[in-house]
Amino acid sequence: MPIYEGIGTITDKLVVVMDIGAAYTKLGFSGEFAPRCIIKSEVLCKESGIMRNIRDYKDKEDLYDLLVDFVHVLYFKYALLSPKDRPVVVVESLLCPTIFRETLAKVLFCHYKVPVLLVVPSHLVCLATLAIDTALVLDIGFSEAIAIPVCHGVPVIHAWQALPLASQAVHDNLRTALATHNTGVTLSDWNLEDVKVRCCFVTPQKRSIEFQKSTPNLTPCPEVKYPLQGSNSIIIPGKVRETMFELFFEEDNDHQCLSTMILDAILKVNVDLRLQLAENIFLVGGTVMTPGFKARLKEELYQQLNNERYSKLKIKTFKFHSPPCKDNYTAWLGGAIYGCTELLSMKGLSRETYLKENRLPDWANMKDNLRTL
Amino acid sequence: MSYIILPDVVHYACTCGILKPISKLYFCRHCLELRCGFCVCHEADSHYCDKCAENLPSSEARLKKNRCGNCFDCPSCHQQLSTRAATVGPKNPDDPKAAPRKVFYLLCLLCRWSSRDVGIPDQAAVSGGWPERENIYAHRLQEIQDMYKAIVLSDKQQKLDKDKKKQRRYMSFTDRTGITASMLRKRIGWPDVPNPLLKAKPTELNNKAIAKEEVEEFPEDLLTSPVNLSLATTMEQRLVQPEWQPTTIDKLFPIHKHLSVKRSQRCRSCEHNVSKPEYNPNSIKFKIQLFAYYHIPEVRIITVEPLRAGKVSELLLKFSNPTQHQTSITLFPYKVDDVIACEDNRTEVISQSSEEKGSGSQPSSITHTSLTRQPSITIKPRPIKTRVVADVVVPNASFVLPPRDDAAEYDDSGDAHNIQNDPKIVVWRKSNKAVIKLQVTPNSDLNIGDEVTTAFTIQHIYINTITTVENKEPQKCEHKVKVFLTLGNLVGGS
Amino acid sequence: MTSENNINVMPGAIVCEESKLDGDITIGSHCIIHPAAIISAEAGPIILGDFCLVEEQAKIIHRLRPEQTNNETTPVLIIGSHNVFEIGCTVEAAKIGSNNVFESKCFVSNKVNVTNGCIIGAGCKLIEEQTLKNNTIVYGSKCFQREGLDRPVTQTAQMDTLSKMLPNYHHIRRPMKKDYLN
Amino acid sequence: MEMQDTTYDKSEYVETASGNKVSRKTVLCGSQNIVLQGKVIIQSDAIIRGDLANVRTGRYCIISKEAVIRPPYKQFSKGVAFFPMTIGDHVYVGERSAVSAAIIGSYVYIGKNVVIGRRCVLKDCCIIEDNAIIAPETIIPPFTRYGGSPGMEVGSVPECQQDLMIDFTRSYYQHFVPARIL
Repeated sequence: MPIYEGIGTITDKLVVVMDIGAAYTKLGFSGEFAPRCIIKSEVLCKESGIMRNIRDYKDKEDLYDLLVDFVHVLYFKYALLSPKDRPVVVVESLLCPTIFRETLAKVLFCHYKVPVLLVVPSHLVCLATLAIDTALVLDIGFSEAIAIPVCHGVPVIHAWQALPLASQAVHDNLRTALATHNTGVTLSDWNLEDVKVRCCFVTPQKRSIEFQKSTPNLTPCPEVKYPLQGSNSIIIPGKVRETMFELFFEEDNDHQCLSTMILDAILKVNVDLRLQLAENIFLVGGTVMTPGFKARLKEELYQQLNNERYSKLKIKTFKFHSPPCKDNYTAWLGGAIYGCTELLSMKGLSRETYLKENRLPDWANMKDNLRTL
Repeated sequence: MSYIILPDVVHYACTCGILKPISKLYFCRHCLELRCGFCVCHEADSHYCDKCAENLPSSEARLKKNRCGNCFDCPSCHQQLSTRAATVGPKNPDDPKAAPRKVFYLLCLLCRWSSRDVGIPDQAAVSGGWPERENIYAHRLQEIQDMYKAIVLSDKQQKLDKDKKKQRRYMSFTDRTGITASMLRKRIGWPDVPNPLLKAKPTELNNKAIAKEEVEEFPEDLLTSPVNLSLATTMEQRLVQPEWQPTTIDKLFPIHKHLSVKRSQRCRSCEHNVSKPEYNPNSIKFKIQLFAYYHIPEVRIITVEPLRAGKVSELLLKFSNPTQHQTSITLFPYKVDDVIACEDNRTEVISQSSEEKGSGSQPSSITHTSLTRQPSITIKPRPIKTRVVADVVVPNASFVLPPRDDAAEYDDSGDAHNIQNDPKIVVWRKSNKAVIKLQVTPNSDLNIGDEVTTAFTIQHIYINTITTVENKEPQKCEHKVKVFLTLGNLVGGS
Repeated sequence: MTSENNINVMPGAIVCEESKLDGDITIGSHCIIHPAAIISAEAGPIILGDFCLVEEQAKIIHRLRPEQTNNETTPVLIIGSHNVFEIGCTVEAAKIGSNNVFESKCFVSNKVNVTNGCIIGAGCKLIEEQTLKNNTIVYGSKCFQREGLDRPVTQTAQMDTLSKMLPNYHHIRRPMKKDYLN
Repeated sequence: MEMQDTTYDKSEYVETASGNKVSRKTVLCGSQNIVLQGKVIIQSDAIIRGDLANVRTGRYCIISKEAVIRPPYKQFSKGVAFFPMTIGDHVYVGERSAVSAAIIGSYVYIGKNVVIGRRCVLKDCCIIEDNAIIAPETIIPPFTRYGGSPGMEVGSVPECQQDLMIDFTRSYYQHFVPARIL
């Protein structure tokens, strides 16, 4: 270590905060108000030379290798420090697969010799950005949307709702829609995301209803000519631009969609907390940044109240929080706020303990719950 | 010369079980084992800027958030921005003597984005003083952060107090130093002196965010106005500025160039460096360079006869000795169960090294015993998965490779070394290189087009020149390494 | 089509002998054609405007589009002034305005109309039928397009220097005499 | 894999006293301004623009077919100047690459069909992948691997790159032999 480390103005300890999402990873340091970088959660596969998403692992060993490479990039390309010097805060979903969190811990502790690790649940830490402790958090990321109510700083796990209604579903939807309009053109994942980001939006409810009719009485928004690498281009019809996100609001066979997720989650908590949750709805995740999304979700929620299922909720108004940051890194920011508190020294898992126990505490594990009871 | 353009066909098995070309391996002289990028410990050495090649002390790098103060990247295409000069009329146009002023702006030479595109005023100095942007929520977030710090601290304090109480349940209120002030205060019912950090004593969250009924309205103009793709930013353009994530190109601002870091590599078993670069960012020299390429004999395939299942093909291999010492090479057939033997070997090495440290022969860095024991937990050599599908007949005799002689590269005359060659094995030799003829037989159950891989173990004499307290003289040791050759595809059946 | 070469070089232009000019070509005044540049008027005459700079290995080809091949009249490819064709670019565009820059190794097919002030970035391949708006900048392998604030700066200063330097090293194709023009 | 022989037509190449092998089919403009330090190979149809400014290469450089080495220019308020270009030792420039860098260090590998923009600085021991487009004035630090369009850092280079390149260019030179006349 260079000698000037730790002398002078910098006495605060630097803690690495990472939120490894299904599509994008947010990396930064505690005490800062935005991540240093938001990068794709993928690494270059040395054998094949193609980028591989770290969630597309074959088995535990494969995941271990992917994570070793990925964490290496995080540290030596972005964080620019030696992993063994710094504690780490990992923000992760409560529904994160055990194999993933266990392997990540193994990579950090065994391969990178991280001294202390604190794993915080994303739905809970989000609220730190608002300084509140009760809200209904709906996280719409890449692979799924997860709603979990948090009451007085405790996630009500039994009320969780999850549906695969997120970016990936939109991409698949878009791929099929564009294939029917432009035959013979296959779009790369990059193009799909780009079309979604630059051309598509969530249309208001009344237009959506109109679109569902056999002869819609409206003019769709203007179509877009989207060039593909200068060699050819595709037409993105106005209807496609407007309706790609409709699947979020269409009830599936079990009558579930985004709006019902929120209401079902509210239904599952104690009666006296329901109104409070409805007035503290917190939307996080990259997908909620889509133009028109929040307005539409609000319309849909009020619409659902007419439904018999939810009339007993007696909800009059829904209120939404807007975080002091961009929606796609809210969870990371929460982690960064937690990371600069003493929580790290109180609840953090040290390397010695990990090597002794060889496991990570988990809410789903009785062993860990006994301790808190 | 496969390492730059051609596919790698010769792989060496690293101690950790991963196969790599020799150019990507290290050789730890202290453990006498191969190491690779996967099984060494990487450390960040020094921060520098790619563009201006300026070194920054790590504290300054940290202060500047790992970004260079002077260099910028293009927010549109992420290339390096250049500073361009322009002359404008003098400040006072009425004064005929006033010289025209020079002003500077930033320009990307790839996509021609310029700081003028987004209305950043031209600067009078080359280095800029370019306007910096603030996170608009910084104040609010600082408040929240301080609050959480205080809350957690008070939690901790309470817990500590509780623990103390528990401990002292059966303790006397007076100890050797008498009643502490804090205890005394408590006893007489006065409030405890608060920790200055806990002044606010927030037991409940104050300053809460208020939820609103209104959300972002639907932007009606989306429905009518045509989309101009060149005005909307891409995901990449948004995410390089996480705090702002601009959606339109008129909000793209120049990005301070991200720094790079020089890395040194450390052997996990003995904690010695295997690679340490020089401090100067432009230097390509190393303070420590234990690359396998400089220590382990290199094997190259010269030719192989067309491979047929079950038939013998002739294989010509070139061996070269990169060291300054003569070496002798012996080949052994490859055995799968070698892995286990190798593992035993390795653990021995570790226990030896920890003994050494225990006896204090190595006064440097590590005295902590847990550190020396850790490697056995962290790196378990993994079994080599590559399937060997061809047999190689290895010669029984060993052959000698003379030391590398840089001067000989310029000398076209014959060899000075008088080495007795076994013509059955060595077909050609020059300076530190020798060509060996081997017989290879692909397995008879292979199909046409299958890739044929063979393997053998090389044992070479390594002269270790590092001197330890016990050994002042260079030590001779035998080192074994498994080599895998990808010979090409099967062209015919048996 | 023209089988013999008919090259007209206007006064002030510097055309290196080592360039390869085929067909009916008129080169405007103050143009600079570097050695090993290729201008091929295979489908009809090419008229290169004034102050054009054609670097080595650049290819300007007048190529007919399939639907035009049966036409009796051979259209003339008129290239505006102040265009820069950098090393190794291949330009077959049907129409080229003024003040454009074709950077190294770009490819512009005959279905593309290039207006004024455009920059086709290095290595970009424009194949699809399109008209580039004024001051369009094309860059990167994905051929992103953006609109420039201004047209690219003219290279007259460079051409001044070149017109002094090149005659010292190269054989220059002699321009037409002024009186012949009159 | 050991390098295979590259054969050439003996009548096409000139071998100088210092071991340079230069094809007669190249375009070496202003040859008095070109310095080749020895054991340099310049293959057919390569272009070196010594007429614009001095070009100086180190030992064991390989300039492949159709590559263009062109000193960069810079525009000043008073006109344009061409800058001399220096290339270090053991540098390989792939086929059809256009190089307009100001400085190329030693042990640099430049792939095929690459564009190196004006006034780039390539430090020692870097690799430019095939088809990469490097924007003008880019500085490429040691031990980095650049690729793509626009060129970005895509990886790192083995630490023993120096010796790999020495070995590569030397064996290339040794295996660059005249074709045997049958």
